[in-house]
Amino acid sequence: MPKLAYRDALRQALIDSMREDPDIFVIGEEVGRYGGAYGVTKGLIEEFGAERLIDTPISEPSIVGTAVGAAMAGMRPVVELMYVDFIGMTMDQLCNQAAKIRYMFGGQIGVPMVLRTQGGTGRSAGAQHSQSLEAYVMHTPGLRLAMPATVYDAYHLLRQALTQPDPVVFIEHKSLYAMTEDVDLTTPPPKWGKAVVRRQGKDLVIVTYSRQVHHVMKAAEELSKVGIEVTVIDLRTLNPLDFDTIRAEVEKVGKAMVVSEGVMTSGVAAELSARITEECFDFLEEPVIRVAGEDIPISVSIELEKNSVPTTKFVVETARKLLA
Amino acid sequence: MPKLAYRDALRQALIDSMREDPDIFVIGEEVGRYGGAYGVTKGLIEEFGAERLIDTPISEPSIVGTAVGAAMAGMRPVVELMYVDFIGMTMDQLCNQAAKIRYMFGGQIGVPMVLRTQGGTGRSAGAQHSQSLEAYVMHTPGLRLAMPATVYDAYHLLRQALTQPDPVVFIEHKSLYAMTEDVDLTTPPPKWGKAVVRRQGKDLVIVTYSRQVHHVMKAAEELSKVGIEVTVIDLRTLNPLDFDTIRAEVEKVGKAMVVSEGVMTSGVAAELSARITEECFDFLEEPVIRVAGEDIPISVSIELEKNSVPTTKFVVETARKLLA
Amino acid sequence: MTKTNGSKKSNSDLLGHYTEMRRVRTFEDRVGELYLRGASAGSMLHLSIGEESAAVGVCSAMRDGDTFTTHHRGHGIFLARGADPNRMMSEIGGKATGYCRGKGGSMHIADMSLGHLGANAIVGGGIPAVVGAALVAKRRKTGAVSIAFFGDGAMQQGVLYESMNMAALWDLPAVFVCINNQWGMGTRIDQATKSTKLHERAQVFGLNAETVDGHDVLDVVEAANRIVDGARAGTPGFLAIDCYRFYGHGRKDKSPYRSEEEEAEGRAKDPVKFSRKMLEKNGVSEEELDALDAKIGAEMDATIDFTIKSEEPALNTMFRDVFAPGQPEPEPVITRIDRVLAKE
Amino acid sequence: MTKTNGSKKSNSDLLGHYTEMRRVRTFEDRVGELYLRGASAGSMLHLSIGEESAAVGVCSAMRDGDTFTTHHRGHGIFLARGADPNRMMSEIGGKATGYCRGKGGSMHIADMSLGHLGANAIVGGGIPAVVGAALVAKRRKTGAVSIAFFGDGAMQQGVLYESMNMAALWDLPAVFVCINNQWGMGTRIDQATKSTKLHERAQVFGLNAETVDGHDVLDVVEAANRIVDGARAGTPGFLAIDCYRFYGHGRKDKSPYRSEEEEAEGRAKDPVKFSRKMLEKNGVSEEELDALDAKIGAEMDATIDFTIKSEEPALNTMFRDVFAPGQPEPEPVITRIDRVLAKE
Ligand SMILES: Cc1ncc(C[n+]2csc(CCOP(=O)(O)OP(=O)(O)O)c2C)c(N)n1
Ligand SMILES: Cc1ncc(C[n+]2csc(CCOP(=O)(O)OP(=O)(O)O)c2C)c(N)n1
Ligand SMILES: [Mg+2]
Ligand SMILES: [Mg+2]
Repeated sequence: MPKLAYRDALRQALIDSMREDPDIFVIGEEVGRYGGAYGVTKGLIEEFGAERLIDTPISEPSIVGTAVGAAMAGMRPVVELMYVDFIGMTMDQLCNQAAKIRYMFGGQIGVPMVLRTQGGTGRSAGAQHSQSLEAYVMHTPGLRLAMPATVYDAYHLLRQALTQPDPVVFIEHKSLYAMTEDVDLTTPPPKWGKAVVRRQGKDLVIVTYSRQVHHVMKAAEELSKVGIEVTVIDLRTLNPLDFDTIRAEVEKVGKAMVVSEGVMTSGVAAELSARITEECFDFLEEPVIRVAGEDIPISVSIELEKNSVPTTKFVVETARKLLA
Repeated sequence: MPKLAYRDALRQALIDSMREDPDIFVIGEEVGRYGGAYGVTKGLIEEFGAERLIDTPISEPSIVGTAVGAAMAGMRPVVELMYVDFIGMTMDQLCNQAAKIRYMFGGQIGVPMVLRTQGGTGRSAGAQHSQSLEAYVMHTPGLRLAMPATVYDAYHLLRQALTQPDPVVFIEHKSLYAMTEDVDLTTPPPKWGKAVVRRQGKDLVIVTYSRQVHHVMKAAEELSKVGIEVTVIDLRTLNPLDFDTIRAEVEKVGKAMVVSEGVMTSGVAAELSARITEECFDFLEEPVIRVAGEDIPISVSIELEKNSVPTTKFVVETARKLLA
Repeated sequence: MTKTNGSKKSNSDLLGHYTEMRRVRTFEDRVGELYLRGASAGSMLHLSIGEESAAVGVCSAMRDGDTFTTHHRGHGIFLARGADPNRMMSEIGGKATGYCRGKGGSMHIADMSLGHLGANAIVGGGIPAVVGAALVAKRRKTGAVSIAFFGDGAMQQGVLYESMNMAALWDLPAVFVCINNQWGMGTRIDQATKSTKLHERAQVFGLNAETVDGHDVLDVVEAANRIVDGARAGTPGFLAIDCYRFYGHGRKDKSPYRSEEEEAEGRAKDPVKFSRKMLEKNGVSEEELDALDAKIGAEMDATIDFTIKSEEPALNTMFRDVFAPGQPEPEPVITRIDRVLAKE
Repeated sequence: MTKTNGSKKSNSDLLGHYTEMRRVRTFEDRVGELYLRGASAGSMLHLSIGEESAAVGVCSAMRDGDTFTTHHRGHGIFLARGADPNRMMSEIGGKATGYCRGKGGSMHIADMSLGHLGANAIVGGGIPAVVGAALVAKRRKTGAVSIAFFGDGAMQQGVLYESMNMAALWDLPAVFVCINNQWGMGTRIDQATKSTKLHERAQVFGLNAETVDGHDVLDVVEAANRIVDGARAGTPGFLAIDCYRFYGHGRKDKSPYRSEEEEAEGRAKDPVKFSRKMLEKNGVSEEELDALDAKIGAEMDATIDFTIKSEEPALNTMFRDVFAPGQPEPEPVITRIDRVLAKE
């Protein structure tokens, strides 16, 4: 099996989808000649030309709005928003327009666009380039939300996102781009919207997504050494949310933790915790434990940055306390 | 005691604070000559002049950014954002700038501004003028968040917001402006950040805020008629969040419901539910029940609009089911 | 609407434009009536009375396949582009028979079959979509243009400059039409900007840009055809049309912030009256015109009956159209709660 | 920096400007070194080499009490305005001794005592703040101006036009300075806009606007003083300064997207070299200048040692400064979890 990087899997997904569907084009800052700030679109302009890799001025609101219009006019734009931190300037176009158009217009038309972006910590990039803002998206009706953790999923989720009839926000993690995996992309993927159980255990279910899957998997290995066996669920998409998988696993085990890099208060972890409690209350032996980003901005200082979000160590220690 | 409208209490708070603090000024669309889209600033320009009631062009990002700069330069701006639905275009200035400046700059300076806006349903104003977007704000570290439900609180919370050292988002409810109360504004208010127990009961605790306080209070009256006694907590501010009051009441009663007009998924109700479960798990006889806005945009159709968010009837029925 | 030759000389063209303008005027009158009868859903109704020549003039330059977006004051444009007034009125009434099945209302009306990509309740919100639609038109070589209609207030929204810049950079068949009715709510254009020669702000970004007085629809027709043709040929355009907002911002607003003299002066530039006078001068009889007006009156009266008789949307349509057909609908709160409680 | 008279004739002024420019150049060289030694915290370091005349020229027009914001490429501006290079470098290193105690880094450096309202990692993000600061200066009659520095890339951000419009509308002492280094990441200015006469876009909104070539710092000084003085007198200004980004966008970027010829041509317009040559021509000896350069080299070398020796911020500072002193700090996740688990 070939070793493939997350970044390259994303690129491959774009290539394969663009070959299949001539209506797909990529639009954003530095996506063409430069090849993307994180190199995902590198080289694509050579195959697909500047018409399908559209370099834009630095005009985020209008870039997203342009994609909305192009999608309504029948094409399938892929916006690259360089950092999810810039979503603030695009939220009118994303949340008031893209997300609501099908509904407001009584179902006349949809907005099949994908907004690819990346978030998270790990590059000491400071408070405005390190955020995990998926909760804004998850809270907005009309938007789909995918957050791949693995190379395989980076490929397949993006492929699937590019067939969705509705707007998809697709958030990559900046710390995963260089990660490689031995991966066979030809294995058929789970259906869009399905979570994957990455590991089975009898003592604790941990529900997570994106980069935290790796922290949690490492934590699970360490925990296994001390006799604690953890089920790890990688959600893959937050909308659709595959609650059936969560329910099934939590009911088996009776103890659950959710791990998210986003800020804790009113974040994704809150939603997951609330829902697990609602749906599995009678099975829960302990309250669902939320492990999430601190309620603070991210510092440029490497140490402060690292400790602002869940670490493997933190997950291990919390699990041990919970099961003590 | 004089009868006062919510709208007029807000105006009075502005007047009283502006008289005391010459650094306060109001800036926004139609705040001066027009008197505010919902009439809150009506007449203020006569007393305070156009220098302190600054009518702006329709340039939301720059209006909020101007307030950030003015606050850093030592004044205390009150932005009126006509609808909270427009927050999408200002979220870079609000969440990347105002919220993070004190932190990013190592505590050198703060941004003591108040962003007054209004949200919610009730005027058949459609998908882009009826939202309840407080969850975006609550999820953003560095922002305070106040949402008054009563005339008294409209006055006092705004007065208090205007003394805060940090940015406050102050969300009024469009359906409350005309509501009147017999109110003695001279009674000393609870401290900023304190919730208020509006009603005590032994059967169920309902935690809510903003207009839903009224739905819930009416529901509590109806429930009382069938022998169900409800404690109603009005949070008043979502940041700070007065969890001590919630904990104390929930521990007494053992059953809790949260009611929010915002969309359910990943919303404020999720945070409240998760926290109550975490902190009161051993006291809870039932899972915390979330009553919140549907995961859909708001329609202009009056019937659809009304049923897109919690109604008194819905609260009553849910409470009865819960206690059945 | 078919494309005119833009000549001032043709009386039949003028009669066509007059008819369209009169239809807009009468429709808007009826909207006000619907509102007063308590049968309009939206609390926010923005009438385009006084702006008819902008709607009709620009639409005269449009062709099948062209697309457009409008602002919150877009009834006239949509009607001039060929909308069904019944479905418009019932949408404004929030009824199931409306263009958007009662979900959108006055500020979110749309019709894909006519290329109407949507009205917008966000000032400036619909502007960048035309860049996207124009991009697609160019790519697919359809010959279509895409036109954004907005008010003078939107001239102060940053997204406009981003969009004009992109349209110019990429030589797109996009047109930006500013209906300058002098007011944005209670703010006169010169209270919103020092730069009241609006077309200069587009010129500087590389667009073909003009300002035209909306008093005479034929002037608007000419200018619009020039600008739209230019866009079709690959140079995006901008057209500011000077007119006057005859009434309040919304249906209820009595405009206390402006003087009666100003209003009288503004309303004196009535494009509907002006074209009627022109027609009379050119020999069309008063009787003929009265008959036409009456016919339009009857047509528009019927929209109110249609609306009042129309059904409310069924409650279960609430969860429909959040996502595409075939996708599961969002689960209602009640279902979720019932499932939770059923477990007990 | 004190205000110059803007005359090209004064050799001592030029020596002053040269010194400042050399300090910027050398500081930026050392930033690169810090990075290569793995001691810079931020992965994102944007050097202003080639843009020294913009920083020094505009700062020459500033006075005590003036405020400013910068973009992500703002080291030079801050230094020219009087920053302590040690505290700058250690901030870039994410150390506790830095201007922002290691929280901000290169892109979020600020110093209220020098009127630096902050660098910004959001392109255009710092622009509207100067409208607010200028509003306050005008209200309080302080005589101060507020200046936004940004790159050519930000000319395509809508917020700039909103801010310029507001500054013009209210006659504010605000200045918008575009450091046009020809590139925004891998996009040349003419690939981002058709409208490359940048000052025209400000003029049309009613600002005093000019473009100046940054090759000769004395030209920048003159133009900046004109524009800044105009703003002090109540007419907001805009100044575009043409220069060249000598190296990559970030420290690692090798700019494969531009030609060596272009780079050679751009770098030939080196403002530091040019002013040195002018000084030599005017009779300042090479030895004197070499000695000055060496002194600056030593000063800047010391910043690296200072940074490397500086402490990391203590972990418990993490929760500090989210809110004002005296307000409770956000509760750490671990405390919350421990409380939950303690209940069991
Ligand atoms: C982003 C945004 N800001 C403010 C408003 C509130 N608002 C609605 S219409 C309007 C005035 C618009 O003026 P103009 O663009 O001239 O259009 P007109 O109403 O005159 O047709 C305002 C401020 C809004 N709907 N959206
Ligand atoms: C809103 C936003 N969009 C995109 C970026 C990514 N980015 C950082 S710098 C830059 C180029 C800026 O170019 P310019 O304004 O000319 O400044 P320069 O780097 O040349 O100094 C881009 C695209 C950003 N930081 N913020
Ligand atoms: Mg107007
Ligand atoms: Mg540049």
